[in-house]
Amino acid sequence: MYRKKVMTTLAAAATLGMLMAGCANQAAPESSGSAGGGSSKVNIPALTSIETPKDAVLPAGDGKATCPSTTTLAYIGAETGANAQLGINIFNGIQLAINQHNKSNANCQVQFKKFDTEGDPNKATGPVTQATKEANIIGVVGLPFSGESKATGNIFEQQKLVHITPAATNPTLTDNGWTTFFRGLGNDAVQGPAAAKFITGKLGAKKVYLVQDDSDYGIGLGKTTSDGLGAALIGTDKVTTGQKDFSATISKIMNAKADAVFYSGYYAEGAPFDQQLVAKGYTGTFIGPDGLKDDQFIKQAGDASANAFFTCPCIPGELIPTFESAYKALNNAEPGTYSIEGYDAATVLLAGIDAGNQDRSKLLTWVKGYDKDGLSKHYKWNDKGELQAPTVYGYKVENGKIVPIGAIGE
Amino acid sequence: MIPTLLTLLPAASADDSSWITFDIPSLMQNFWSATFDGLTFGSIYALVALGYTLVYGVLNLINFAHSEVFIMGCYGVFFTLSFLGFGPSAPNLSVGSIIVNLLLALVVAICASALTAFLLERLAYKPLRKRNAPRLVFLITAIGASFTIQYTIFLVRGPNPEPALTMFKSRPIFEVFGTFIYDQQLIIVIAAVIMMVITERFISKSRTGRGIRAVAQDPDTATLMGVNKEKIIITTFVIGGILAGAAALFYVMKIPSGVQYNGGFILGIKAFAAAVLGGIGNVRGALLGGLLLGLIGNYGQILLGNSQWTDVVAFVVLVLVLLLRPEGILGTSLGRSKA
Amino acid sequence: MSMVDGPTPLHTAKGDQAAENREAVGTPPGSSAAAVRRGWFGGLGEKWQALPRQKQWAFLIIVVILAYLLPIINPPLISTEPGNDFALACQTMAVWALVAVGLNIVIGYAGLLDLGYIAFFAVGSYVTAMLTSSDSTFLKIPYLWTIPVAMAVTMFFGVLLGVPTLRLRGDYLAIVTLGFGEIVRILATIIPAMKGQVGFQNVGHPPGTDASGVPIFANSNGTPWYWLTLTILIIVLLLAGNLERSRVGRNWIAIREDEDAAETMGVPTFKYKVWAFAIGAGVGGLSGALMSGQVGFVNNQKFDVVTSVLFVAAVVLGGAGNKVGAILGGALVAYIPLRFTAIADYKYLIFGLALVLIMIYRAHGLLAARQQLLAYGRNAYAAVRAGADAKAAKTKAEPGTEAAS
Amino acid sequence: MTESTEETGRHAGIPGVDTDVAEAAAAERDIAVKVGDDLVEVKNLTMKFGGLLALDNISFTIKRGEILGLIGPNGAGKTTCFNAMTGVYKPTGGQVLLEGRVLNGVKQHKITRAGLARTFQNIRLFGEMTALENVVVGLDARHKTSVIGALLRLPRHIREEKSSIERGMALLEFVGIADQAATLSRHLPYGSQRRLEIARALATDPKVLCLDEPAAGFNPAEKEELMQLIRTIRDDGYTVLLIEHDMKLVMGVTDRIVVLEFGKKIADDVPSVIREDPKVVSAYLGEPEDDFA
Repeated sequence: MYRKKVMTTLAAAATLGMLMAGCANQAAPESSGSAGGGSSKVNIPALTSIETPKDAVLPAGDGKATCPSTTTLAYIGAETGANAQLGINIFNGIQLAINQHNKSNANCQVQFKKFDTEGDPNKATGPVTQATKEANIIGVVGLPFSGESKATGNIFEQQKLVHITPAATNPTLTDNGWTTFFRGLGNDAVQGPAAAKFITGKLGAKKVYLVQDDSDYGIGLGKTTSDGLGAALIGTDKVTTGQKDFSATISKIMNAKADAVFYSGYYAEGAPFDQQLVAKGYTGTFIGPDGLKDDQFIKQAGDASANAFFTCPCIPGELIPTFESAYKALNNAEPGTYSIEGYDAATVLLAGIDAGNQDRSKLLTWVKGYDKDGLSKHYKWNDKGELQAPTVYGYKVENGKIVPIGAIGE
Repeated sequence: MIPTLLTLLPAASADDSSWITFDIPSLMQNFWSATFDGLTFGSIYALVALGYTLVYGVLNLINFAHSEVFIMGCYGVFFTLSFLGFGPSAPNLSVGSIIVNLLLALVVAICASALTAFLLERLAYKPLRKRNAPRLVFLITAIGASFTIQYTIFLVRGPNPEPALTMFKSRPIFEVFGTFIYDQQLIIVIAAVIMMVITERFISKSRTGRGIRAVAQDPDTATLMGVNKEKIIITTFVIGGILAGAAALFYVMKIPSGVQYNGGFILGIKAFAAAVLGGIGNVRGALLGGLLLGLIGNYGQILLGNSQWTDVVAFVVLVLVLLLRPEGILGTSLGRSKA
Repeated sequence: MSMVDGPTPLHTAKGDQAAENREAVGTPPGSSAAAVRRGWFGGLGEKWQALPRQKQWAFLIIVVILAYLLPIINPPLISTEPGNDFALACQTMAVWALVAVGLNIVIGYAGLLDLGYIAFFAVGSYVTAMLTSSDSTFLKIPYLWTIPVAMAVTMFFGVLLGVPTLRLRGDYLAIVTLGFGEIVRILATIIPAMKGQVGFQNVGHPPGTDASGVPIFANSNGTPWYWLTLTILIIVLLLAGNLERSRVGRNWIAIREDEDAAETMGVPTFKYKVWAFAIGAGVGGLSGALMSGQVGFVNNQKFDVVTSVLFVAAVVLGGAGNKVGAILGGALVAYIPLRFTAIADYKYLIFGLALVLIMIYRAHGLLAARQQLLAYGRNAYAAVRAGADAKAAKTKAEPGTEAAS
Repeated sequence: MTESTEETGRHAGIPGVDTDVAEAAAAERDIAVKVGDDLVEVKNLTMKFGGLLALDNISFTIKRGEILGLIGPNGAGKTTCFNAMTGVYKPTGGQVLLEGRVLNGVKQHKITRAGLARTFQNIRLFGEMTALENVVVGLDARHKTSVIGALLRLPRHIREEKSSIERGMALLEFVGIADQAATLSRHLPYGSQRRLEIARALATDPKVLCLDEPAAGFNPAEKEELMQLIRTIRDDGYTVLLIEHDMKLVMGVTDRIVVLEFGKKIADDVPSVIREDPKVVSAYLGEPEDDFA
């Protein structure tokens, strides 16, 4: 046994040594030449702070609100399972809003309940039905994913319970005629064209390769982005959730000499994809949507992430110092993707409660007529439940951090 | 009802008729890079497949938990490298110190994998063997063990992959057929092949290897002839673990962010498919099957236009091969083959 | 099987192992030696068998009535509320029980390890969705009609998968079914008509609306769905019982116990394996159709291998080979994460560990009961036992004469 | 049926065998066929495993109504011959015919239904089934209930189920283990397991019953009982092929013996001639007559 191990180790050592010595001797061709377009590192300066709307509505309100102690808001969405992180980002944001509200409004202690769907449409009907049955729950933040939202939207509708999704971006969600569904961010139809404009405009890319995953989000966004890219789009590929090896896709991209790659999906695949792309000598830019904009992307893509840009119909909450520090104090973590959406959505509902809308139908009417600034954006919905004129922001990676570079796509 | 449905099918799919397309120019253009990449990943499959094949040869058991033996090796690599201070950027080290560091990671990975394999055998399979449980019981236990390990890791390390650690910056070293070959690819393929050759020699020449073959061929006779069956079984598991540990190092080298609780599961299934493809129980078959599976997947996805096809193609080829050659390409039997 | 092995001798390895297994004390799943059968529910099965027929029926009727009333009683400690609506939880449990009963035919009876059972569940779901959803371009038929169609289509897929693979050695089946489970999910992504993760909304449901115009079978209204599923579950159980106590069941168990010997005894093993696969698939499709009808939305999420392994866990937990055990196992695997939402993250660990521990310490699951394989065996066995007693008495009385009688 | 009444007398006194029961068990067959025409013909049967020639051009016949012994030293190819005949192996060359019908390439279960039933040297019962159920599996070979028929409990299913209980019990009684009908076969004592194997094979209503070392592990008294049983089976009109190690048993019960050595047939004659055949004697030289007995 022992002898074998030694032999194995020796063999591996010999091989490694041989090869490493070999390549060290060579004047390593740094630019492998196969990536066309040149290293078009567009230098867009990072924003260090953004203008927070002066009269943004904050959860604390005026501190004079009164409401029954049974008043409850709920979060319904993933708390466990593979999609848990997204859910945690969101309900931590909600929790922060509710804590701030309750702290300053001694006479209105709003309760907070969480229901776990694991992000699974098959599981979602149970918790949603349960939540709609509880009369004290008058407003809901959720559900984060498009699939589960599709499966349960009609239940909210039947029970006339208002819910604001902080993350579901499938455009068709608002085509169901549901009067209780409100989307707290721009949908894929907003982000896609903006991303396309950003890539071909500010980033100056001429040959864009689009890779999408198999998620509802990735497919929807891939479609609207490729429509926006027009002639600049030189090729597409599709990958699956859970895929780890992207070498075939990468060789197609390298042979196509793309100078920008747009990845329409989540960081779990996007990060190793970018990492492998750069390891194969790709020198162009890598652009992803809000599904990629997470610290996990940088952790998993390593150094390769330096070439990455992100688009997001969300405001950089981490740049709003009050929000960032409060969030950190509460959750011992930086705000993540959709944290501020959760916070703002909860704020809309809390403001309604403070204004005396303390049953389901009144709160629904309140949200319908809402027209105020939130911390991240202006909230006013059209009759389908879409935000009017949401802003898409651009981000980039600088020194291992995601930093905003301002609004894009206008 | 059914005829009505069938007549409707073309109409239904008319608007999206082109879900299968054959992009031959793309395959021609990317053929060599797909080949080199396929061989690289195929070598990793092959190393893992060897673990399946050896255990199957000796125990007639599909050790579903071998994927977890592998992933524990990956964690071994990860923890060693992060302990040694590797980070997201390639370290600026001399070639010599990189080699030392990698060897250290290799040793830890091999230990982690071999220990996992050892414990798995002792805790899960041995009790079953003692009471001569039927095959189905072994299989279900193996699946249960695989889940147990995966979700223990999940609870300890969370759902996200570990941060990527770069061992060295991969560089192209020469060009063949207009395609660059990277040092990383060469290291993985050559090292994997060397390890497999050593394994083959070990099994065909050494005393322990003869014991393994004897047990594979006929456990009872082997026992009568003085072979310590229990010792052979545990040795087989440990050898499988060692190879999986080595595979883990190469895997993390290639996919730094692949260290995740369920990162081994699908890879394990594919490695097992590779073993079956080549002929389970056959050491050379594992190598052949692994390389073939790597190539087929890559060619398939390029030909069919997107990488979602990879697993479909690999699976269909596996079924076709099994239909034509139920024993796999090189035939089964660890005991009878030369290796 | 030997047919494809050509002139290669099957002997030693397989034959001897089978021989070993037979003589060994080891117990296959779903089967249990009487000697080691006593466990947590010690002797329950035997006591049950000893009851007179009328009492059995009376007891069963009470159990069935209680089962129907379950969502209405909503027992405090058992209820999954406040985390999950209890009526819907009951529906989920019933669907899982149905899945387990179907998979039990494949694993428990015929001894075929199907790790891709989720694929049949998925096919059933998709058939229903594509024939009823407004998002689908297929023709539309009423929901209730999709149930037989879903079963027929999944049975067709079962045969399609079974015919090439069931000729292979038993172990390969596990890997091929595992692959098949993944393929169905991936094809749902690739084939545009199946809409991938975008999925199908407004999947149909049985007709009828209440006074306020809300459908009786709304996706939030668990009770009618549960009653529908429970009724179907009972019918499936009765039919599965018919199969068990027939030539079909005996042939399946014979295949599970010793496939070569079964073939030699004139059992067309391949044909019966395909039947087991097809019938199992049909029940899988049925449960998929029921699940998708209730949820009202179908996409490719969650038709994954991991869920498939939970299905296997459900069967094994309850006691493979035992219908009642399968129901218990299926219901438990669905119930535990719904009831104890705090441990949802632990469920895979719990069930994985349960698989290992059950296989090591209690291979026959929670409820151990042997299959009844003869439709009219009851009286015969009673006669045998009576006869044996009488004989013993007789032998005692006049030793030596017995042989000549 | 008329002949069977004449036979009845011969059964009397056989331990554990009830003649009426034997008739019930074999209700639908001609009982007591005279030894006569060739029932099974084995023509030039050859079997190669890789480079090993296990059977070399073996030819013999089994005549209707006889008990044919197939003997030979260890490794002579007896069981291989058996397996090649019953479809477990595909012969490399040669033919096996049952009543003129070629069995080569016919699936095992069809060979069984054609009338060639066997037992196993190493008992292979369905351990988790009761003795009765084991026998009923054999009876099922003649049943015609379809899956649909069983599912819906159609009349044929009910008829067959009822008759199989009766016939199954009768068969168990025939081999003398009826009192253990409700016992799981894995819990049966060794001797009963051997008998159950025979009952299960008989249940398939074979024309030829092939017994592979049925006396292995038996003591002399048990062997004697077994010989009686085999005779009774033959007297009921079954043709028997008996593979056996124990020369005494073979000599005592068979009508004719085929001797194999190293895959070749070296003798084929009545027991008294075989006993004296120098080739057979030399083949068995050094091997005790009663090995494993």
